[in-house]
Amino acid sequence: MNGTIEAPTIEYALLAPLLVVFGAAIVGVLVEAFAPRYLRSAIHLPLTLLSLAGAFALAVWQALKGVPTKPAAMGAVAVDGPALFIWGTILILAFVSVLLIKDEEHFVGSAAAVPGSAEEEQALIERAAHTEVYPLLMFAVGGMLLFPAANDLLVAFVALEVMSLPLYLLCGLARRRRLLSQEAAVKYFLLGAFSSAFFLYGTALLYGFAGSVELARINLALGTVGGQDTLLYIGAALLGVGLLFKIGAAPFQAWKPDVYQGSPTPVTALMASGTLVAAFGALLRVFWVGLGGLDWDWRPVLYGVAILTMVVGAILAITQTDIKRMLAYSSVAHGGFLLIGVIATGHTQAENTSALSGLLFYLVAYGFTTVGAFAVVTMVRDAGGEAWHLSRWAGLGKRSPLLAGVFAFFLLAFAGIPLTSGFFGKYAIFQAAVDNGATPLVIIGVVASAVAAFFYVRVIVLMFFSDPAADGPSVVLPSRGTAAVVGVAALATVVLGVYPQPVLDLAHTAAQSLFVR
Amino acid sequence: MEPAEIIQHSGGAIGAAWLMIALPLVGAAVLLLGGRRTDKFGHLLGVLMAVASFVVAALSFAQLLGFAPGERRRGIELYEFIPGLAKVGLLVDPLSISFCLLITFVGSLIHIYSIGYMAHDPNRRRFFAYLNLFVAAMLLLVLADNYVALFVGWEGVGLASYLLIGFWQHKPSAATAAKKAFIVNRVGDFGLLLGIFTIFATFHTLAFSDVLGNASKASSGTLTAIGLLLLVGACGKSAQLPLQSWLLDAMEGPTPVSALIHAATMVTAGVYLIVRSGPIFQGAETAQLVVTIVGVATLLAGAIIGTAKDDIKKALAGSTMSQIGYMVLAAGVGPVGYAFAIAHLITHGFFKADMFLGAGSVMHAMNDEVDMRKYGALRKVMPLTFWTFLIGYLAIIGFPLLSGYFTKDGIIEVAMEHNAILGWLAVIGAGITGFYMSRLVFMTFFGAKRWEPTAHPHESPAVMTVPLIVLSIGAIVLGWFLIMGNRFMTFLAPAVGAPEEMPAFHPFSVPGLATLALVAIGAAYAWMKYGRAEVPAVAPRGSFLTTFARRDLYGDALNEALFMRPGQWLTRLAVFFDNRGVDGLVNGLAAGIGGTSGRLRRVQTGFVRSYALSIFLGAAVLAGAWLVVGNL
Amino acid sequence: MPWLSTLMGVSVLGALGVTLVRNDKLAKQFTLVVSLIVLALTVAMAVQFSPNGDKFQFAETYDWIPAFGVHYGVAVDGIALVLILLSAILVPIVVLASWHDAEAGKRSVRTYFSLLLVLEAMMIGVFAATDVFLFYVFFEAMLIPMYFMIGSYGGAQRSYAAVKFLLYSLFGGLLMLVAVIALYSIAGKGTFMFPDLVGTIQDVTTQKWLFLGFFIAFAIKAPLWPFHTWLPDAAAQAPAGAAVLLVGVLDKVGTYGMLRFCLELFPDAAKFFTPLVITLSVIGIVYGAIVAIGQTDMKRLIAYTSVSHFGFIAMGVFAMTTSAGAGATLYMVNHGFSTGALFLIAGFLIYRRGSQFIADYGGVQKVAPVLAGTFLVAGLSSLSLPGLSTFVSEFMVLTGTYQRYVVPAVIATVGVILAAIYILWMYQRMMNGPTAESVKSLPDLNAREKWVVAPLVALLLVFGFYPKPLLDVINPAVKDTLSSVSVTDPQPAVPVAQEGQ
Amino acid sequence: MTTHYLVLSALLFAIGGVGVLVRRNAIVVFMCVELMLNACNLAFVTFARQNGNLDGQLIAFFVMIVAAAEVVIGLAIIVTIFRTRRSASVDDASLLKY
Repeated sequence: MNGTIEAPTIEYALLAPLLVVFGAAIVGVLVEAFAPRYLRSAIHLPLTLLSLAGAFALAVWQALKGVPTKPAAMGAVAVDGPALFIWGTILILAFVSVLLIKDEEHFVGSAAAVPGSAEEEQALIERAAHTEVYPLLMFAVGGMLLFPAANDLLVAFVALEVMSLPLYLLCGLARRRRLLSQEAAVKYFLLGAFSSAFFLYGTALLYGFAGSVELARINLALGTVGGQDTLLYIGAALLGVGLLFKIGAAPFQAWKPDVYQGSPTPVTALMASGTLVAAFGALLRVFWVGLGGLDWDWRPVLYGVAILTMVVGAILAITQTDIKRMLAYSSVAHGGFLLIGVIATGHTQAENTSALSGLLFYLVAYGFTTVGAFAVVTMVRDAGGEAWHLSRWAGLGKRSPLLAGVFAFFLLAFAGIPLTSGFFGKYAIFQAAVDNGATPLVIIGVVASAVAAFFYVRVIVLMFFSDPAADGPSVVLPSRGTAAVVGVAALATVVLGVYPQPVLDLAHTAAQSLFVR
Repeated sequence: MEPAEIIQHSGGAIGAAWLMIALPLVGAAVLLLGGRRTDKFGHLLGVLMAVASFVVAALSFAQLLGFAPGERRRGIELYEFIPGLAKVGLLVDPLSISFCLLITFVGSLIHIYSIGYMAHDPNRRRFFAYLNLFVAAMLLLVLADNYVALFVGWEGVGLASYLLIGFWQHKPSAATAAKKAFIVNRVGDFGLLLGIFTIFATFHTLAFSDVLGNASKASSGTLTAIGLLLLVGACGKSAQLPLQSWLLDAMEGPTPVSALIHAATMVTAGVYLIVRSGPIFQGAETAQLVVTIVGVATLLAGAIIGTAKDDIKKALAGSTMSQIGYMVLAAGVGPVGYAFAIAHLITHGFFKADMFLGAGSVMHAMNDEVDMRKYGALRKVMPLTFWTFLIGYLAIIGFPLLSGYFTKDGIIEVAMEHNAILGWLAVIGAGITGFYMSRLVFMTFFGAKRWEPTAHPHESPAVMTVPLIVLSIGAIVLGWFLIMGNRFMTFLAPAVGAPEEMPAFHPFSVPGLATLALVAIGAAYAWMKYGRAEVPAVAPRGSFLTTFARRDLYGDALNEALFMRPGQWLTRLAVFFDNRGVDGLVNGLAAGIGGTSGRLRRVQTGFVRSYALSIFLGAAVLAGAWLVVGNL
Repeated sequence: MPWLSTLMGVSVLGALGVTLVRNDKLAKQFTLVVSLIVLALTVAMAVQFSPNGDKFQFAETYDWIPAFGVHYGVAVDGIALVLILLSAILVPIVVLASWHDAEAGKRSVRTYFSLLLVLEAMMIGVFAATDVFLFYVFFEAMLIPMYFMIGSYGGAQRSYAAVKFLLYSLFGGLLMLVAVIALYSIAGKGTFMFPDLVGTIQDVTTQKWLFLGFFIAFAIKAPLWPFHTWLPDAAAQAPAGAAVLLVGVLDKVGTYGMLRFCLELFPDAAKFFTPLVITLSVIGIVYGAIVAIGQTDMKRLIAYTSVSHFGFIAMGVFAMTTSAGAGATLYMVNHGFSTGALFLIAGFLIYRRGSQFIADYGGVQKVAPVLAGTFLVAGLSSLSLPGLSTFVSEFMVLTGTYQRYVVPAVIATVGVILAAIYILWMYQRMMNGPTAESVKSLPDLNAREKWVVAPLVALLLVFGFYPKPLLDVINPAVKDTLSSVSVTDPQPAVPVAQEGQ
Repeated sequence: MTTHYLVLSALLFAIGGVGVLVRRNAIVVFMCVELMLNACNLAFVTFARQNGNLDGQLIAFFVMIVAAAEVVIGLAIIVTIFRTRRSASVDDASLLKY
């Protein structure tokens, strides 16, 4: 404490992907500020896509260059195997989602205008568009990248907010059904803020316990510090609340259906894929790096949460009548399956590797499929915009067999039918779980997925086995972007379902260099 | 004296014995697959095949006689049927060859007869196809050298019988009768199958040579079990109590069928089975006793039923039952009885076929009227039919020097030796036979005309009468020929064994005379009641006993009460249980989950504050749980 | 030459090809040709199979997913071979039979036939798989094409039936998945290859759990009482062709799995559970038959007869004697032919009259003798009349079972009587008696339909009198299986010196 | 005696939490969330004192910034929905349910 503060060392090379994304976001803001309206989207789109691609390239280069073994930026950010893998995943998914978003059709002309009011008309007439969407999205993505890489709880908190705040806004920007959209935004915002408060308080308590917010230090303290267990336990629990909220685990899943339903579908797609991946990355890091020594305590707790999540997700989805809500509940259920993977992390290197790689693979597989599914949802429209109500999907198989076929394929992947990516995802996680003696959990998971299969199958029945309604929705000719999204997603689902080996290897190597402590 | 060893044989007519089966089989195949194309010559082909296989049988017989008695059991390897379970081969020995001769000879005659009888039936071709099929199956049954092949033939004749009983399938009664026959037979097969399983479990082989040769080594308990199970099979096929009920309904079939299958050949398969499996029964006292009892019971039951039937064919069917009862009785007695059983079987084959065809000829004349009360005084109109029928009649009641006299009395004799009670019961049976057969003859050929106005009886064409004549000749001479000097017993001995000293034939024994007396009485009573007296056009209500007999001793009623109704009830119950119970459980589970979901989703009220509450409580629970777990 | 992969490849390519053909008639002919090619190849392969050679022949093994120890491993032993043969024979027949089925509900004809070919590939794969995981993959994936065939081309209740079928089987499959995973990690061999896994699980309790995992899946598939209720719905709603493949082949995967996996992987557990399984089978035999008697819908009736027959097969498998095992395997094949014939002819009737209720028929024999005749033959094969191949298998199963379990065998034999009742009663109600008005104008079988039925009847007859070719292939495989379960046939009470029997 | 501060912060956090549950007005609900954040800040500072390092105090600043950002976003959202619905009651926004 001699008053001199030495400048922190920052490994810019390691953080390059992050910096690129955030940089692009800021540039985007500047574009909003200075570029003329008619130019903006023309600038934004390439900017966004290129920066995402660039970031991805950098991440790959990083991985090729050899995964570093000590955290960067004074231990604030850990760019290790899993982090890089997750980065790659998120960047691709984000890229794909951008292709969806590019279809401005989804977003309101001027969010400030009251629905049905004159100025909205006006906005529509002059084809106003919220090009802010792009910078917002970039910020969100940046947060997603930072969140799983955050090596201390403060950074984690900041990343959490950076990721969430733009999303809150994006939720409210739907062009159609604006009431729902805005409601979704409010709900997401209030609940998000609420839960992040819990996260923060948990951080505080852990800080009080360990005297530091660095995960590694906390883990160290677990062994040494004594007598303050209550502090520790409550802190860990509240921290857990924040994280579990983001992945939508029961009993913190309530927001998911509402938000997924209300938000513009492309945003939903991003949340359902990117946010989930990021949140799981963070969850793993916190629980594995920060509370690794405490696993005897958190494993049983997560056990319960996982079971609850799978059951609630599967059961509630059965009676849904809104396609997006149904997908939301299905993503809750999948969150439960993923939690099995978290629980399956064990003590030996091998166990962790298998569990971790399984988890990572599942995230990739699920991410692609879910983006694809939502992309299909954007294409099925009638007068009132996207046709969400399932009854409107009746007989789609006759109207446009190809699209219905692809969607059915995605659903089968969700259900985990062999020769789809979903199957291997489930398999990898179940395998790991059985290896680490979590067989009962697996059995419950299996039963849950049997129940879940029901509502996926139900949609297929609607699309193929029942006759189309007279005024049924029409399938819009997809914009090039959307078509590409669906194509990529379908391709990924097939390839990962038939020959998952390469991705598995990738995940394996990523998982081998465990989270750096 | 024990049965002789089986000698593997090849060459000669016996070597080609399989042709006996193959020829009619080919005939059937051609006629069935050929379809309408073969309509023109179908019947001729059928006859040809039957006759051809008779020729083969005769030649084989001749060749067999060429061997010394001890070498008259010839086995012919055919091919491996079920690897590890059974090879298929033929066994040509005195027993099987006698059957072959009977089947092919009577069979051929009936084929010929059918040309005339079925002349006007559009489906005559199919009829001949089925007849050929039957002949083939029946020959396989008797020629098989193991139990599996025997069973194949066994079921084959069952099938043929099913097809032929139901030949006029558009008549519901015929269809039902056919189905009934098959199912009741299946009950018998159930026993036979179990018998075969037991045999295999005991000996790990099903070949007659191995099984029967080593039967003595098996425990008497096992043998009894096998014996009884085989008996069940025999009862089914030979319409013995308690599986007799199908035979009377089987008369729905065309008359030649009744003559060939339900009188001369198929129904005697049970007797064949028992005789063939002799060594097993000889090792099982109890089984033998049961066999004899069944025989006697059936012979009485059949006779009683015969007394009350007005349907000429049913009356004859009753007598068939009863006559087979005699055979079974004899077969149950053991080696002494075997010869008589088979001899009676053969003679019966002749005279009963003769009478059935005669009845057919009558029906043919009276445009398919079967009610004897509408007959009468036909002897003038159709003399040939009458005389041949008369011979058959005299043969069956055992009129001295006709074949029935020798064979049936022979059976009564041995039965008497074996067990007096059974013997006397058999005698009584003979008496009743005398009554009901006379009744039948008087009602049909004597007395006043009671014809329907539309009826214009006439003698049948030669193609039908010639077989009658041939058969009646057989009915006259065969008995004497077979029994005198124990000719048949000695011939059969190598196949089935024989008692040490041959029984001498003495015509004037007490039972013999008693039989004659009773038969005479029965005939006389019949004369008074149906010959002299007027026969009412409609049957009088009659005493309880009469109804008892008319209703087939309530056999059907019993089956219905015991099996059919409970069965139907059980079926309904099972179906209900399956839909409501098993399937209900499955659907109920699904519905349950759905319901839970429906209720649970109400928790999602849509109020953000309730969500916040769930988070809040969730956090509390989480922390609590963690504390609990942590402090464990 | 990689026979098995070729077989599957041809079918898959064919399936793709069909979707490309623009005109329906062409598509049908194309499908027929493809399926015939597959049949020819299969026969060519079968001819080269040497019964007393190594257990598994035509083996191909490549790594598929090393991370999971999963291989693409295919090969056949006698058991698998005959079942593949069965599938290859049935498919062309079904194609020919369902020539017009798909046109009923203005749905894509081409899709139907390409699904057929996809299904064929998977059927071959599931029997040929020597890698447990691969087996599982096919086991589950097979459901999908069948699901669509029932759901899109079936009768009035089709979607209910299809969903029930899919979920029921899926549930079983998922339980099996757990067992598969556990098998892998407990065996700890790092591979899913079946031969390497045999005998790795020693602990009996573990065996029991894993056995149950596999067995329930197979019992649902087979289906065994009380898991059977999906079958009548599915079979009754499916188009005749699909029903044939469903009951004739797909369900065999269940019994095949019992014989191949339940027995060889978990011998001790298998022995432990034998009483249970035998009981279930016997119940199934009698129960299925009785319920069949009470049916008013002919397709449901046939389905229930199959429940009864599957009881026989399962009993034969678990009786663990050579003749019972071989009989059960042979039964799988014969049952395919006989039920196939029944379903197809019933299908022809329904196509003509437009109703599958027995009560709507009567006296058909008079107007359509050939149809009635073939139907009778098929029926007789279903009641296993000697001279038809089904008899041989049923006889072997019962004889074999009787050697070890007398009482069950006796009860099972009652099924012989019941079979006569349900078949003949149905036949009488439909074909005999005065001809019903509604069927007065019913045409008899046309040439195409005759070509459908003829091969089946021929096969039933030929193997009825000369089953040796099949049994020579099956017997060694079964003996091998039983020896790996280490059971030996019971000895006769009276040993007979016999030559070669 | 830092315990009191901790108790206070716990109290504030609890009050904030309960406030979120009981108040209808979106603005107030949001304020309660802010209150919770500040409770956290108090805790951080206290612990910083307790542990004798500055991290806590540092974090408090971060939190303030984040909170500020949150306010910006939050108010924006709340105002839009208020303008649409003419009501700031969170209970009115309950179209999305079940």
